[in-house]
Amino acid sequence: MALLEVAEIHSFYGKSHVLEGVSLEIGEGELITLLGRNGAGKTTTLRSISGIVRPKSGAIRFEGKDMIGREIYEIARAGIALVPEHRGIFGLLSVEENLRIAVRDGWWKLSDVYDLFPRLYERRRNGGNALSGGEQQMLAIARALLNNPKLLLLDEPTEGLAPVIVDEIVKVLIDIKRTGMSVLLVEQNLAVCEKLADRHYVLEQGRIAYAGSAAEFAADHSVRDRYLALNG
Amino acid sequence: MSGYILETRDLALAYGGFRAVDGVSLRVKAGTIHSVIGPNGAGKTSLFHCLTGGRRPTEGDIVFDGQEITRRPAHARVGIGMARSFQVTSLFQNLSVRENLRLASQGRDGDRALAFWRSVAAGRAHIERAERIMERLNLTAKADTAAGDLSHGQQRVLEVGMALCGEPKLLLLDEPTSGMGIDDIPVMTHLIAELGKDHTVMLIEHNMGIVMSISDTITVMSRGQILVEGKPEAVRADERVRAAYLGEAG
Amino acid sequence: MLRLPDPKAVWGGTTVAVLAVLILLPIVLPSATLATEIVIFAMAALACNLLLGYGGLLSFGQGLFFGAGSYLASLAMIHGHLGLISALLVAIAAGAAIATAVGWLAIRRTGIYFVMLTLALAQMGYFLAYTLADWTGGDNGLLDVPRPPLALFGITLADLHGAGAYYAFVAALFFLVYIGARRVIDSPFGSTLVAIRENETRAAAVGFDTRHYKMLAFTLSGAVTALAGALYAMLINFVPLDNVAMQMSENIVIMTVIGGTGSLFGSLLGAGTFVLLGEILSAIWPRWPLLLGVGLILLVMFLRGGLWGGVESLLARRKEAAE
Amino acid sequence: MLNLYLFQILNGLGLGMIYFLISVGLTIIFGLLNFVNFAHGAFFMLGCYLCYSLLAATGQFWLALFVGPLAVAALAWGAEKILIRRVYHLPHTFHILITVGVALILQEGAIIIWGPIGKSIPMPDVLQGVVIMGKFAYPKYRLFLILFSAVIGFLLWLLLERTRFGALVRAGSESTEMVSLLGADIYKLFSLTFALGVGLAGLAGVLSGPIRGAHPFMGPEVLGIAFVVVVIGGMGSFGGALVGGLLIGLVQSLMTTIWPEGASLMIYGAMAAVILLRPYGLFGRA
Amino acid sequence: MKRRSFLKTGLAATSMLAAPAILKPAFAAAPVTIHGLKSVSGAFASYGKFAEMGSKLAVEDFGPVLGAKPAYVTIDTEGNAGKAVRKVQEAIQQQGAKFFQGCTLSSTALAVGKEVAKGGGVFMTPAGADEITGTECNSATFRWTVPTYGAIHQTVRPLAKELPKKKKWYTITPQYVFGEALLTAAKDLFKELGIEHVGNSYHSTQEQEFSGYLTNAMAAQPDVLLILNFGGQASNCLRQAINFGIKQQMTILVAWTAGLDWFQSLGPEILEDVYLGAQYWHQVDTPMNNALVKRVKEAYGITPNYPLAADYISTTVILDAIKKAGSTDGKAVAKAMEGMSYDGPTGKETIRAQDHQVIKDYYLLKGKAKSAMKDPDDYATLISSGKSFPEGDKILCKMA
Repeated sequence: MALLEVAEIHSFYGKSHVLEGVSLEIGEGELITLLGRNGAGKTTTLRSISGIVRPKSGAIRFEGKDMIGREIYEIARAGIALVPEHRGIFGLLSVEENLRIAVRDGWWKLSDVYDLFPRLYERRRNGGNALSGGEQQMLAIARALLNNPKLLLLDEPTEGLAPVIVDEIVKVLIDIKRTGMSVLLVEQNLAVCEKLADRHYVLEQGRIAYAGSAAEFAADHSVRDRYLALNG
Repeated sequence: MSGYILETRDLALAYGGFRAVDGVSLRVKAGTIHSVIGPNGAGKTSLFHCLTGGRRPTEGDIVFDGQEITRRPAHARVGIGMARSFQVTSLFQNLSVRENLRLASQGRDGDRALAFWRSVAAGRAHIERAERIMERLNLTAKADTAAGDLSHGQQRVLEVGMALCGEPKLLLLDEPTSGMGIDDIPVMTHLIAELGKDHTVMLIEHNMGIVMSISDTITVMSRGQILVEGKPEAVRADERVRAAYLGEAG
Repeated sequence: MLRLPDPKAVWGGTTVAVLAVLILLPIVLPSATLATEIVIFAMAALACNLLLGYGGLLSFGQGLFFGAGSYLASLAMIHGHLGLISALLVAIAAGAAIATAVGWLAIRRTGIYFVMLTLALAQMGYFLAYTLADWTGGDNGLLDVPRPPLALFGITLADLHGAGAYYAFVAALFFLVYIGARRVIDSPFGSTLVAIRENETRAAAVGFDTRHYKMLAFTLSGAVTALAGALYAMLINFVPLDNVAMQMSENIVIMTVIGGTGSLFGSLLGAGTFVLLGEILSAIWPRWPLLLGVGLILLVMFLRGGLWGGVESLLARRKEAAE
Repeated sequence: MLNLYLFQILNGLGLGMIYFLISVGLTIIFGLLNFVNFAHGAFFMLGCYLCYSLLAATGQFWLALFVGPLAVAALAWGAEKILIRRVYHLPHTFHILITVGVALILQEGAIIIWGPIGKSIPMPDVLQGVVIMGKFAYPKYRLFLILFSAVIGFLLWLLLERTRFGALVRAGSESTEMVSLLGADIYKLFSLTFALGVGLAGLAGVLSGPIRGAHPFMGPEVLGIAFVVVVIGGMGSFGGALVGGLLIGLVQSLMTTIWPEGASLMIYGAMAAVILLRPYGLFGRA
Repeated sequence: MKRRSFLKTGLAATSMLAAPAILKPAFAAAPVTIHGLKSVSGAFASYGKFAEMGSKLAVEDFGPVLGAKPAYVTIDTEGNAGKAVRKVQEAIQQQGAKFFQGCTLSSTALAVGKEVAKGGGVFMTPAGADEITGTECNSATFRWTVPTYGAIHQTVRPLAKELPKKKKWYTITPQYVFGEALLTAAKDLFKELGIEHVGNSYHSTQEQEFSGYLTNAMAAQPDVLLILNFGGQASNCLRQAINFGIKQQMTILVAWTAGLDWFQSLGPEILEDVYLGAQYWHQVDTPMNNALVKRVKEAYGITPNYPLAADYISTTVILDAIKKAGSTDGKAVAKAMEGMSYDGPTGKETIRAQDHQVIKDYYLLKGKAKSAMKDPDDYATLISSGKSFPEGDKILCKMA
């Protein structure tokens, strides 16, 4: 049984119909990427899974339990953590406070995330606002880990970061994957995706336009050209 | 004077210590379609903000049609012939398509629209322009539909149409195909190509593919600076561009 | 919430309805003075609606404009010996000027800070009126406010001393204001104001200097509110300090919302309901403000579009059922 | 003369601490819930009356000090569950209308229960009398009030800065959505914070009781002061409420010696000026 | 559709209007109706409640007038001057109302007086503003309350006599017409009595926090603190003065108290040894007052307070005058009232024709200790009483 099963969800922002029947699956321990052009609905898919946007129809099952209609915090407690695109660092809180409010029982402890991100330990007394973009991203990931989710949703974690930092994040994601955590990654940086993912989905105008394993995707350049339109 | 309708000189925009736009000198030739592309985080959107008046550049200046406009607020750029579209659709959601376009036409009047004693019906020119543009956008059938009820593709078209209503000398389009389906994209590309015949168009895009066929000039940005500028074929062939996109294109 | 412009169907109906209400009010109500009070407050609510319903601007400073209209028209009549029309013009001009100033400051802020700024400025007006007792009578109020006859170029057209005559005059003015407001809403300015409420960024991007539009909304609203204030002073021949108090601002906002924001007829409905409920309930139970409190809560919970919104959704449901 | 000013400063300090207590609840609620509570003054009044009734029934001031705010908080908790939480997502207009409704109910309810005539509340025996300072005397009760408010302020600071609850409240004032995403029950947090904020108004009411007595119509005046303090200090800022409260207290106290008739004009003028020059108050943030 | 939608709008509009038809009051058959202006709801509810009791009882107790029992109608002023004036206009126009009594707020009383005068009626009020029988007087308006001049003279003078050594006085004054009037009267009297006025603190009518003013007072080290505000402000001012231990340092005089209900809200701990000025006191031994106290106990189970007594006697006086005039003509009744003498709760009371001011006693009381109280309403000892009114050219009333 898949850990997460999204079946034919339709989501709206006000009047606009953003997701027009998205279906996808994530298995235990899998790292999946969700690709697609700007505005295709990737972020909305993540927001629908974590309950911020309530799909009008369709089903989202997590460990077999229905998630649609549950409160955001209930979904979080069920074991789904979202690291949003804007990272959501609390500037009024210190780094350590940012981490502490997320702590829930489980495998990941505060010391573990400090081990994973030594830089956060160095800056634990600083305010969240004082961090650089890369540090904020690390903090956001660390915080999500302390929530001890079974499924981690990451929205463009490398966006706007320097290549050195991107490499660092990639290493961390590999480490996280090794712990057996399932990850759904939305990413523009194909190089990153290809290094990490077991499978890929491509989202196109609110629908899944392509699904394939990492190997299939690597082999099929037409998918890239057609949906991601990176090359002329 | 020089045939360039828009020029920026050493334009920079810093957020704190981070320079999103870092010394950009750009020239857009009148009557052309000029695209600015680049990977995410290249500074395209920040540049766009400076050009449209959403942000004040921290350094450098912008000259439009012979006038210095660096510090002009957004609304004051419409009257001199600049118009823009938004990357994230920004319409008057609860108003009809016709009313959206009529308001956009009226915007060209600036403060003359403060006339509270006149009926909107007296603004024939605006109504007619709205109708004309609706026709051109193929939205006439949806004239009385609320903008928010249009399909996403139609909203994107209307988004561009709103900019068109200002009868601009320069049309600034921010990722006009953002969120559009693969099948709708050609419609938009065609529309932009059409517009390029009687307007100067400056296009900000993320994806190279879309701009290749319609652009006269392409500027590639990376890390807040101009990496390469030239004709589509030259840009396509440029190794530095490939390298910049490498992270993404794998 | 928002009506698409369909001028004939929607407005035709309410104009006739407004006219009908204006004619029926003094017949149905026990007195023309009560009817006059309702129509005066309806005028103030209508002006508030222009800001709140069309511009999305919640002003807690309407009492300031109302009070300024009362005081300045009265002072113009008492000390300047001005006639009716000139005094009302003074009120309108003063209301417009003060509102423009308040608007000029207030529109620099948005959201709750905007509300708080209008509140603070209105409170300053209150304490100023209180301090300038030589002119305003301070706490005792400004007494002996005349109600001059309606005269034009020295020719007396009508004596307004009778309650009926004064009602007719006020109702006629209200109707003019209503027609004017309809035109304003239907004007390039009005449509732009709605556009700014809908999406200010886009409105700026298509070329509107949105600050100017908000300010003009204040100016017009202030002018009409001050006119209402002046008419109220002439109704009761007196300007109580209450006219500039925060309570007045609060009441005007409440009337507007009860009636329904974004509907001019709703303002008449809101003012009528508010004044009449007070009138009826205060005669029955001294603790009636408690019922008003309950009413406000119910309104927020179940009737957010106000009374007019309720009527509309009822009509819409009927229509749907019929089809 | 210098002595007089020094004493006025002490006075202003006492006044300022009351203003701080009145305002801090309003500011906490606004910070987390982005909710404007126009019933804040009415809950303050309720605190005064509860102080009166509890004292009349038991004669125990300390009991009143403990039970009164809790009762007010419990009422607020209930009101939040039934009414307030349904309007968070609506525009401020509706926040204002619904809380004006609640305030009217409390005010008229107080008249029904306690009658229209105000009530006097005796000082607790231990705190009766004055401390003599040169040619001035300062009531022991007011000294107690300064100290007690300082202690409450400190405890509140600990609660907000040193506990998980406090961290969540501060985090929630930046983004309630993000707090939910971390698995915190945001509704519970809202209820508790609303109850805490209103409970503080109740506490301020109980404490002010012996100074001001209880009167059904004291709410609006208190609300006005609270708005001024909160706006000047910065809406949502704990430190702002403290500094804003002390500032207004001091200004008001010194104005009584310098230019009393202009005090209110000055205070609202300052409020307008702060919004215009420092939109987020002295300590607020965007 | 167009027609239908209009019909519906029209229907909705009329149904809204149908409801208030019940507002049309049934006309009373009585030839004489007294309209009582009482702040039953709103911010002065504490006053209006007792005032209404007084008027109701007076009408009830009064025998037939012009051949029939008089009627009484309450008009709720809602503590709002505008509403009150409009309701008075309405009563005059719709019901031909002539006789009005009441009003707590000075502003309301002043404006109502003007309306009643225009409508050819008679109005008697216990409101505080001197203008009512001063600069703003008119032929229709009468006032029961002793003016500020009398309140000062009947409190400051006897107290100065009782405490001849206390020569330094400090005043706390609300800054508006009423407060200024009290202060001016006090200053004039200080000069006459050779009292040194060591200082004054003005405050706004919004003020509820008096610590700053009290501090100013302490700094001036007076022998007597004279508090010139009234109502809720006087409560808070006095209460806070007691907190500040001022009672131990100096004598306190509150020149204008609202009377018994005000005492009840403060309690004996605060009032003990404080000197208090009052318009009415239930323990005053006059025949009419003794009867009134008995009657009120019997009817309502309470001791009459100032609003109750004032409105009782004002209502009675109007009814008496109607009887005397034998007509409901406003002018005739007003004429009958001018110069009228009657037994009032303060003893012999006379209505001065020149300015329509009732000439009556004002009292100086002194708060009792709780232990000395013989009954729950026995808050004070009567120190002195007497009549002081502006005379001759001090009377500012120019009756038109």
